[in-house]
Amino acid sequence: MPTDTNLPVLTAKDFASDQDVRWCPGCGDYAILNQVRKIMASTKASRENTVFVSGIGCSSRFPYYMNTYGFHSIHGRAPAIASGIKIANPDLNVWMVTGDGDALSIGGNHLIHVLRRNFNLKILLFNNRIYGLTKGQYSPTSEAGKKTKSSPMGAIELPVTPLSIALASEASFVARAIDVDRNLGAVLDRAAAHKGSAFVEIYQDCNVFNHAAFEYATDRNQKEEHVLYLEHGKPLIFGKNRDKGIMLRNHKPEVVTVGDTGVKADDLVFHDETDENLAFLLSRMSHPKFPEPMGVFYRVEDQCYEDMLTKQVQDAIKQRGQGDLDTLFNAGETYEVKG
Amino acid sequence: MPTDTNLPVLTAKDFASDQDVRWCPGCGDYAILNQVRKIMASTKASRENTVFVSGIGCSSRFPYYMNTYGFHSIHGRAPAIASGIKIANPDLNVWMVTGDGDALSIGGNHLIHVLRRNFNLKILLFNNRIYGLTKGQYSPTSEAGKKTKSSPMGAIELPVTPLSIALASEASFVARAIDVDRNLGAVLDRAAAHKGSAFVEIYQDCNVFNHAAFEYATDRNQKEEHVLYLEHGKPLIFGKNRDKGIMLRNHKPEVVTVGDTGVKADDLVFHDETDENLAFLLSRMSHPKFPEPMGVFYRVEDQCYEDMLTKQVQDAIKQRGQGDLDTLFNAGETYEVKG
Amino acid sequence: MVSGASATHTSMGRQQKDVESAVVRFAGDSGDGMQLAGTQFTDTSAVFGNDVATLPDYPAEIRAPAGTVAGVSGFQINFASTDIHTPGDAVHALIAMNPAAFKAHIEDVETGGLVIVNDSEFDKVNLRKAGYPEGYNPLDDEKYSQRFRIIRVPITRLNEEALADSGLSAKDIGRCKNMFALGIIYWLYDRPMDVTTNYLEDYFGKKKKLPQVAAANVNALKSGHAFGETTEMFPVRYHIAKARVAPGKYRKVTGNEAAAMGLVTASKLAGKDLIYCTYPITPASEILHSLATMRNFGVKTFQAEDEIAAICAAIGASFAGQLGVTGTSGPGLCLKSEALNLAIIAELPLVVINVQRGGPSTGLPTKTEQSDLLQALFGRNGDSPVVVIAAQSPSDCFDMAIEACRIAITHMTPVILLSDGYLGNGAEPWRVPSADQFAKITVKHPTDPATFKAYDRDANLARPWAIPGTPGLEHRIGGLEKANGTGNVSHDSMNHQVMTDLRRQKVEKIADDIPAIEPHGSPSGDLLVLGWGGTYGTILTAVNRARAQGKSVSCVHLKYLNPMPRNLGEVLKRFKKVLVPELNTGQLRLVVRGKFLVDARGLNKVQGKPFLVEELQQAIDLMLTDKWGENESLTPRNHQLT
Amino acid sequence: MVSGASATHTSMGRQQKDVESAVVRFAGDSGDGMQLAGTQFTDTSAVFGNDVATLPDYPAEIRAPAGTVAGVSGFQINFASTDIHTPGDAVHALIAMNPAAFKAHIEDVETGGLVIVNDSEFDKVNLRKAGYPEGYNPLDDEKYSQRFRIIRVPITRLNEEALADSGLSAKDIGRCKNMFALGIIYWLYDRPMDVTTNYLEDYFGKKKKLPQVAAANVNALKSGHAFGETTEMFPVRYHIAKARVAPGKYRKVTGNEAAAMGLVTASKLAGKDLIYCTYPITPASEILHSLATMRNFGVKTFQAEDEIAAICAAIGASFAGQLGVTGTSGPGLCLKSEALNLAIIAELPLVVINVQRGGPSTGLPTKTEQSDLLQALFGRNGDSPVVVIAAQSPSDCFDMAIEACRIAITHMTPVILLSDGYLGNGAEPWRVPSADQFAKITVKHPTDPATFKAYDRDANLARPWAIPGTPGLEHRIGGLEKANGTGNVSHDSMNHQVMTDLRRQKVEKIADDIPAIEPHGSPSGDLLVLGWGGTYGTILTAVNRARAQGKSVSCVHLKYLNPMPRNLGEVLKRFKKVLVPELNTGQLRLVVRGKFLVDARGLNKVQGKPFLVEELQQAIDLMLTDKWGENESLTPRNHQLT
Ligand SMILES: Cc1ncc(C[n+]2csc(CCOP(=O)(O)OP(=O)(O)O)c2C)c(N)n1
Ligand SMILES: Cc1ncc(C[n+]2csc(CCOP(=O)(O)OP(=O)(O)O)c2C)c(N)n1
Ligand code: SF4
Ligand code: SF4
Ligand SMILES: [Mg+2]
Ligand SMILES: [Mg+2]
Repeated sequence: MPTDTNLPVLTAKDFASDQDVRWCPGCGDYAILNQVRKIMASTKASRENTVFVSGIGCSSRFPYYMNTYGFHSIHGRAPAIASGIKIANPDLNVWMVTGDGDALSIGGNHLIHVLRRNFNLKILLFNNRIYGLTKGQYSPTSEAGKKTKSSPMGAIELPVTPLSIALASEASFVARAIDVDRNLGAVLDRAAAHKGSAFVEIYQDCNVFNHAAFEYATDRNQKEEHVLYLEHGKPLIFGKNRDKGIMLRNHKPEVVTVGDTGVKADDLVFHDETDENLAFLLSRMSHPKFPEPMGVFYRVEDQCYEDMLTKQVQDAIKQRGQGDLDTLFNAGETYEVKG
Repeated sequence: MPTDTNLPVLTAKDFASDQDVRWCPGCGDYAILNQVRKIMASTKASRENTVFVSGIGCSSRFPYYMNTYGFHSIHGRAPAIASGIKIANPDLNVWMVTGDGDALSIGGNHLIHVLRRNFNLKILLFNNRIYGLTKGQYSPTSEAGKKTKSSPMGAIELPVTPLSIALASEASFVARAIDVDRNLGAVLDRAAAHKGSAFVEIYQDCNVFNHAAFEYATDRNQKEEHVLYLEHGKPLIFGKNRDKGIMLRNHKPEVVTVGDTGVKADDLVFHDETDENLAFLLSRMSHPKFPEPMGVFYRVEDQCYEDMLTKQVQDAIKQRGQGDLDTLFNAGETYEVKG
Repeated sequence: MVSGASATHTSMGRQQKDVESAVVRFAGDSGDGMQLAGTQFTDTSAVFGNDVATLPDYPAEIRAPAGTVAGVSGFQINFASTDIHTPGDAVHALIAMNPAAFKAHIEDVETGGLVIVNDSEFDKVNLRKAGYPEGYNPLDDEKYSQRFRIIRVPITRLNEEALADSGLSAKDIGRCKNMFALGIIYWLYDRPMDVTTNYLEDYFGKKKKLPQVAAANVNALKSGHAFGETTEMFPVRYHIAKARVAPGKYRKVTGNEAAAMGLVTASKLAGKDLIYCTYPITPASEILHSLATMRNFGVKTFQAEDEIAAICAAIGASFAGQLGVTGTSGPGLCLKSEALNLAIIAELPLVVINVQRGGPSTGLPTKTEQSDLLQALFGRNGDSPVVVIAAQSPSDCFDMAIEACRIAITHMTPVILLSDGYLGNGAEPWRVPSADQFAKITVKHPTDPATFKAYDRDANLARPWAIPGTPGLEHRIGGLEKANGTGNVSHDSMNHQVMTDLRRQKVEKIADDIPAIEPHGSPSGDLLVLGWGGTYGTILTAVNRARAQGKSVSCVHLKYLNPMPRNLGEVLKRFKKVLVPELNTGQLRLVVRGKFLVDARGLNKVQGKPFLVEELQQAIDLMLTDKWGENESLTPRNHQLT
Repeated sequence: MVSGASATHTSMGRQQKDVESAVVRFAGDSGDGMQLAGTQFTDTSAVFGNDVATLPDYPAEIRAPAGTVAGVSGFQINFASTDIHTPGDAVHALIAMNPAAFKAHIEDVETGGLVIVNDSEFDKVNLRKAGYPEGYNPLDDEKYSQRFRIIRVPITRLNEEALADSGLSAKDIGRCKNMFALGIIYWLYDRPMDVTTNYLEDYFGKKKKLPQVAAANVNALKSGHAFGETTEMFPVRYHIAKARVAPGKYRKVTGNEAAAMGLVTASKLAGKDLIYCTYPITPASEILHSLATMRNFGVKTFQAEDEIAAICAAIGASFAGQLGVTGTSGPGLCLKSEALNLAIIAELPLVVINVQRGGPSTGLPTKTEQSDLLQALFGRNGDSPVVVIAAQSPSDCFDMAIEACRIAITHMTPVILLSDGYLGNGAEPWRVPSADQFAKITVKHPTDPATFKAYDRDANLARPWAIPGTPGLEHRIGGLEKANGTGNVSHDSMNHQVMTDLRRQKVEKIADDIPAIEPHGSPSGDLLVLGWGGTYGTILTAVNRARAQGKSVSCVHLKYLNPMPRNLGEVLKRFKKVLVPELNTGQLRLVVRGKFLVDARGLNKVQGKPFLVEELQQAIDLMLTDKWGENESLTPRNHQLT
C-alpha cells in the first residue's frame, strides 16, 4: 500500500471524517470503526490514496466515517465497484466493508468472483447474522430455525459459512475476528499486510435486532471455552486452562483434553496457514459442537488481477509498440478511391 | 419422485420431444441428452410430473428436447425459477440444466442459495469451460491463461471448482461425471435417487469452441491415468493397472504407487461419501497434478426446503386453524360506527 | 389546523371549543416512542368515531444519534367530525419532546398554533445537539413566542415524579414520558383513555409479561391527563364530535397491511395458494412481515437471496399453477425488469407490487414519491406491454391487490401494482368487509391434449394456463420468441410481428374489463385535475374546496395506468384545461400528452412528502385564472408555485 | 434489384450490360461459408471502387442442423456506381447452395431475377431436410421457373472435379465450394479476383500455414470463374462502374468495430485509459473482442461475472479517474438499470453502449430492432435523467462513440449510446480518418482543497471530477440523496427537490453543446420523416426517391434523443405532417407527441429486419395522399401497409 514517509505521521483521529457516526447505541460497528482507524494509522496508510467501498446496510455506512475517499454504492455490488477502482488505479489502497446480507445474499456472486480474481483488496464482512438496516429479517448466516419478522415460525434454510465460501472461491487470505475481541487488531494488521484479496469475517453484535448473537464468543465467562485462537505452526489448543485441543480421528476433527490426563499436545492438529483443506475443515467447526477458530485460517501468495492486467498492457506495448491510432484506422483491407 | 405404476412403462424415446435437436455436430450435449432420457425411463419418471428448467446457453436448450414440462428461462436464473416451482408444487420431479457460465458466472449466487436450501432438485451443470452460445469467450471454469476471443493474451483469473463451491454451499449431494463416460448413467441414477439438491458437474466437450478440453479424461489411451472413480468405503485407487492410489501425508493428498513395490492399499485414503472435509479435499485434486475423481463425492440426508415450508403451513393450520378471511379482516383494534 | 371552530362555551372557568377537525403532530427522538403515541391517539380517535388520516415520518437511520435533528421521529394525525382524506397541511398542536424535534417541525405549525414542549429537555447539551448556537434557546426567542402559543411543560421531570415509586429503573421510567405527553393531549382534545390503557395492559402486561411497566405507563398517561386538567396552562380545550361516516365495523389499516390482506383474499377467491416471493426493502418489507404470519391461509412466503431470485421464484410458482406474487420498491424493480420481461413473453400470471420511495438510486428510502411510473410502463428491453395499476389510499391497497390478481389470472399477464411509502406506512380507517362479498376469480386449467396449444388464445387473447402434472399437456416455454399457437421457438420474421402485436392487443383489451371513469364534480368544465396513486385524498379535498367556492373544477383519479380506461380520451376533451399533479417531474403527464395530444400541465413536487391541499388549491387557481402561463409544470416551494 | 440498366453491348457472343447497382445474396448452410463468400465479394467490390452496403443474416443457433431451413446462413450485398445507403430490397441474383437456402430466400428475389442453385445438393435427403414434400423439387416447379431465371449448376460436383488432385480430403474439398460459387459470381459481375486470392493465400497459406488449402481455394475460385466464362449458361454479364464517392482512403467497418475504435480514440483524446467492462452478449460481444486486442493502447478490458458487475466496475473505474465504459444488449441493459441510477446520482462520467436486438426478454438475439429507446430513457426508478444518443450507420458508431465519451466527461453524466444488430454486424465503407483531425477532450480534475466541494457546479452544471490520490480532496459519494454543494447524505425535503431539478437541468443543458438539426430536403413542407438510429440509410433513400418524384418530403434523423436538439420543436412545426418510422411499436413517436404535441404518425415494423425502401415509399405516399387515415401507426406486411 502506498505510503509517503515525508508526511506527518497520522493518528487514528486523522482518519475520522467530519460526519457524525450514525449507528444505534451499543452497535458492534463502533468497535470495528475504531480498530480500522487505528490500523490505518499504524500501517501508515495515506488518506488520499485510501478508498473505502461498501454496499448497502448499516455496516455499509462505514465509508462515511472515514476521512479517506469513499463510495457507499448499491446493495451487494461493492466488490464490482472495488474491482473497477483497482483496475483503473492499482496503486490505491482499497478496503471494502460489507454485511452478511450485502455480501452473501444479494452480493454472493460478486464476492466469489472478486476473491478468485485476487485483487489486492481488503474485504471486511460484518456478520451480525441479521438484516440490520431493514429492521431485522433473517440473513444467510442466521441460524436455522431463527425467528425474525420475516420468519415468525423460524427460518428453514441452512446458514452458509462465509469462510467456507471464501475458501471455495479461491481466496488468498481468509481470517475471522470479533468486533470486541482483542485480536481484531492483529487480524486486521495481517490483512493489511497481505498482498491480494484478504477476506476477514468479523462477528458483529446488532444490539437492536440480534443482540448477543455471539455472546458465547464474547462473554468473558465462557468465551475461552468457545473460541480457539489460531497460530501458524502451533497446535490447536483452547480453553481457560488451555487443556482442550483438536485432534483428527480418521481425518475427522474431535475435541480432546490435553495434558497428563488426556492426549499430548503433539498429537493435536498443528495449524498450517498454507493448507487449504485444513482451513476448510476449520471453517466447518462451529459452536456449540466445536470451539470456533479465530485468526488467520489460510493465506497464500499469488498474483493480483490488476497487476497481471497491467502487465498484459505493458507486454502488448513491448510486443506491438505504443498503440497508434492511425495504424489502427488503417488496419485491415483498405483501398484508395482516386479523385 | 412421483411415479404411477399403472401407466405403461416409458422408454427413453418417449422422453424425446418433437423438436429437432440443435447442437453442433459432435457436441457433448448429445451424449448427455441420451443418458438423461434413459434415466427418466429407468427411474420410471412420469412425463407430466417432470419439469426441466434451464437458464441460457447451448446447454440450456436442453428442456426443448425433453417431452416433459420445461422452462428455458433467462441467463443464470434457473435455480430461482426451479425454487418457485418446488415451493408451489413439491410433488414435481424437477431437473435443472445449466452451463458453467450460466451457473457460475451470472448465476453463481442463485446456485449457492438453491443448494443451501436443499430443494429436492437435480442440478446438472454442463461444464465445457467456455461460453458456447456466445461463440467462445472464456468462462469461470476456463484454465488460467486460456486464450479466447475475449482473452487473446490469456485469461488472468483463477478458475473456480464447481464442486468446491457446491460443498461450501452446503449441498447435500455432490458428484461429477463426463459426457461420454460409462459412469454418467450411474451417477445420474444416484442423483435421481437422492432426496434433496443433487449437484452433478458433467464435463462436456464443446466441439466448436473448446474442443478436447477434457481429452485427458476421455481419451482411452490416457484416461485411466487421469481419472479416479470413487466408491464409498473403497480405497482411492486408479491407473490402468490399478497400481496408483491417493494417500494423505500430514493431511495433504499425495499420489503413491500401490502393490508390493509401493504402499499397501490399506494405507490409502478410503472414500467416505459422508465426510464433507474429505469431499472438499477430493474436489481440490485436479489434472495434471492429480487424477480427477469421478462419481459421488458427498451425500447427506437432510430435510428439503419445500417440505419444511409445507410443514409450517400444516403446523400453522393445526395451531390456529384453517385461515378464515373474516377473522383476518376483524383482527386488530376494530370499532363500531353506529348509524 | 383546526377547521370550522364553532360554539365556544365555558366549563369550570375553562373555554371549551367545538371544532370540526384538528391536526396534531407528535415529535421527539427516535427513542421517545412518538410512533406509539401517535398510533394510540389515532386508535382512540377512530374508536371514538372521528374520521382520521395519519402521516408517520421517521428517519432513515435505524437510530440516528439521540438528540440530533436527523434522529427526530414524527407522527401527524388529522381527525375530524367530517370525512377527511389527508393528514392535513398546517399543524394545530405540535408536541416537541426535545429541541431537535422543535427545530425540525416548528415551521409546519400554523400561526397561532399550540406548541407543547418538553421543557426539561431544553438544556445546553440538547440545544447543542439540535445544532442551535451556544447560549440560544428558541423558547426564549420572540420570533416564535409571537407566532405560536408555546407551552413549556417539564414533561421529563413531571413523569419522573409521577413514577417515582413505580419500582422501575430510571431508564424505564424515562420510557414512559411519551404516555405522559399523550395524557396531556388526550385531555386537551377531550379523548377517552380506555383504548390506550387497554392496549398498555395487553401489550406490556399480558404479552410482554411486564405488569410493572404496564402500570407505570398507565400511570404516566393518567398523570399527564390530570396535569392538563389541573394546571392553568391550557386556557382552551377542544372537542371534536363523532364523524358522520357510514355506519358499520371499522378498523385501522396501513397500505402494506391492506395489500397483504388483499393478496390472501385474492388467493382464496381463486382457490390458489399465495406464493409471495420477495427480498426485504424499505418501504415494502411489511407486506412480507404480514404475510409471513398467515401460513394458516396456505400462504407460502419465500425470502429470496435478491430481487431477481424473488421474481423468478414467483414466475416459477405461477408456471407450476399457484399465485406467484413479488413485492419490492424502486431499486428492486430495476433488478426485476429482465425477469418481468420473461413473464411477459411467457404470458404467465404474476403480480409485482412496487411500493415507491424517493429516487433515483437508493435515494430517500423512507420518503414517499410517485416516480416509478415510467419505469413500470417502459423499463424493459423490447416492446414489452405490462398491466400497471395503482392504489389511491391505504385501504385501497386491499382492493387493488385483489384487482391485480384478478387481471393477472384472467388475462394471463404480469400486473404491476404501484403503491408508495405514504400509502404503505400511512393508516386510515377501513370499513371491515365480509369475506363473502367478493366475486370468485375463475381459473381455467386445460386438460385435453387433443385441443391443447400452449399459445392458443381465448376471447381475452389470453393463452391457456396449462400446469405441470397434467398428462399430455407437456410443453416448453421460455424467453425466446414463440411461434404463434404452438409456442415453440420461432425466429420467423412475420411471427415476431404477430406475437408483438398479440402481446400488445392482449393488454389493450383489458380496457374492456375495467370500469370507465366518471369525473368527480361535473362531466365537463374549465379544469380537470387528473391524478393517480397516493395523491387522491389531497386532490379530492382541494377540488371539493374549489367547487365549494363555485369554481368549475373536477377530478379524475386513475387507478388503471395501462391500459387506461377506454373513455379517458373522450373525458379529457370535455375540459378546457387539464392539470396533472404528481410527486415526480411529470411522468403521467408525458404519457397523457403523448397518447391524447392534450396540453396537460403539471404540478410536480419531489420533496419526500405528499402534496399539501393548499398547494393544489394554488395550482387550481392559477390554472383557472390563466396566471399559470406557458409553464408546462410548476413546483411548490415554501408556499409558492415556481 | 439492378437499377439504371443502361448501355447493353455484346462481347464474344455474350451480352454485357452496364448497370448502376445490383443486389446479390449468398445463401447456404451455416457450414457452407456464405459469410466468407459475402465479405469477399464486398471487399472486392469496395476495393474495385463501388459503394457497398451489406446485410449478414445468420441463424441464432451456433450451428443448426445441416440442411434445415433453420440452419441457413445468408449474406446480402448491394453494390453500385452511385452512392447507396441500404443493402437493397429485392435480390437481383441469389446463390442458393442447397434446397433449404432456396426455400428460405427465394421470395426475396425480384421477378426475372437470377437464381443460381447448387444442383448437386437438390437430392431426396436435402429436399426432405428443407421440409419439401416427398418427391417434390422446386426447381421443376413452373411457379418458380416462370418467375425467375433459374440456373442449375452442379457446384459440388464441379468443385470436386476441379480439386480432384488437390491432395485434400473430400471434407476439405467440399469446404472450397463457396469459392467456386464466388468465382461464378465474380465472372457474372465482372469483378477482379486478386483481393480474394490474396486473402486466401494470406489467411490459409501464411496465417494458418495450410498452403494446400490456400491453393485449393484459389483453384476453386478460378474454376468457378472459368466455368462462368466458358459455359453458355449465362447469356448476360453485368458491369457496375466505379462509384463517384469522395476520393481518399477507405476501409470496410462494422458498427461494432467502429464503436471499439471510437472508444479508443476518445480515450486518447481525453488522455485517459479506456476501461471497458462487459459481459458477453449477442450482438454486442464483438466490441469486447476488438478492444481485447488493443491492450497496447492502454485499453483494459474486464469480462465481468454479469452485466451488473460490468457496469459497477465501469463506475468504479470512472470514480478512480479513468474512462469507464460498459457495453451490452437489451436484457443486459435491464440488469444495468439499478447501477446506472447510481452513476446518475453520483454524477460520474460513464458510457453505456446498448446494441439493440429483438425483444422482449431473450427475444430474437440475432435479429435487429430499435425497441430499447424507452427503456434507455425511462428504465430506472425515480426521476433519473440520462443522456441518450444513437448511431445511424455502421461507421457512425465511430463518431458517436467519441461523442458519447465527450459528453460523459465534459458534463459528468452517464451516456447511453444506442446501436443495433444491423449496425453492429453490418459493414460499410469508411473513409479512414487521420488521428489528428479530432478535437481533444478537455478533462479537469480539481486539486485545491480550499475551494473543493464535491457537488459544486461549473457552467455546465457539472460537478468536479475529484479523483482518489488527490491530497485534501477526500470525500464520500453514494446512492443516497446528496446535499447540494457538499455532497453529504441529506434527507432534507427541499434539498431533494433542488437536486432532482439540478440533475434534470444538467442533462437538458447539454442541448447547448450539440448541433441544431437541419432537415434534409427543404426547411419546410408537407411531410417530415423523423427517424433515429439504424433506419437512416433507408429513410434517406426513400426520401430522396420521393423528392426526385417532386414530392414535398424532407427528413430529420435524430442522433440525440435526450436531450433533443433545441430547434426540433420549431422544425416540426414547419411541416404539415410528421411520420416517425421505427423498428418498434412507436417509442420515439410517443415521446415526440408528448413533448411537442404534434400528431406524429408511425410506420412500425418488428420483423427482425430493417425497413425496405419500398415500405417507406409506400408510407410517404399514403401520408401525402391522405390515404393514411386516422391510424396512429401502420405496419408493413408482405408489401402492404396495414
Ligand atoms: C436492491 C436493494 N434491495 C434491497 C435493499 C434493502 N436493504 C438494504 S440493506 C439490506 C440488508 C442489510 O443487511 P446486511 O447486509 O447484513 O447489513 P447490516 O444492516 O446487517 O449491517 C437490505 C435488504 C436495498 N437497499 N437495495
Ligand atoms: C442477461 C444475459 N446476459 C448475457 C447473455 C448472453 N449469453 C447467453 S449464454 C451465455 C453464456 C453461455 O455459457 P454457458 O453457460 O457455459 O453455456 P454453454 O453455451 O457453454 O453451454 C451468455 C453470456 C444473455 N443471454 N443474457
Ligand atoms: S440496527 Fe443493528 S447493526 Fe444496524 S446500527 Fe443498529 S445495532 Fe448496528
Ligand atoms: S457451441 Fe459448443 S457447446 Fe454449443 S452446441 Fe456447439 S459444440 Fe455444443
Ligand atoms: Mg447483517
Ligand atoms: Mg459453457
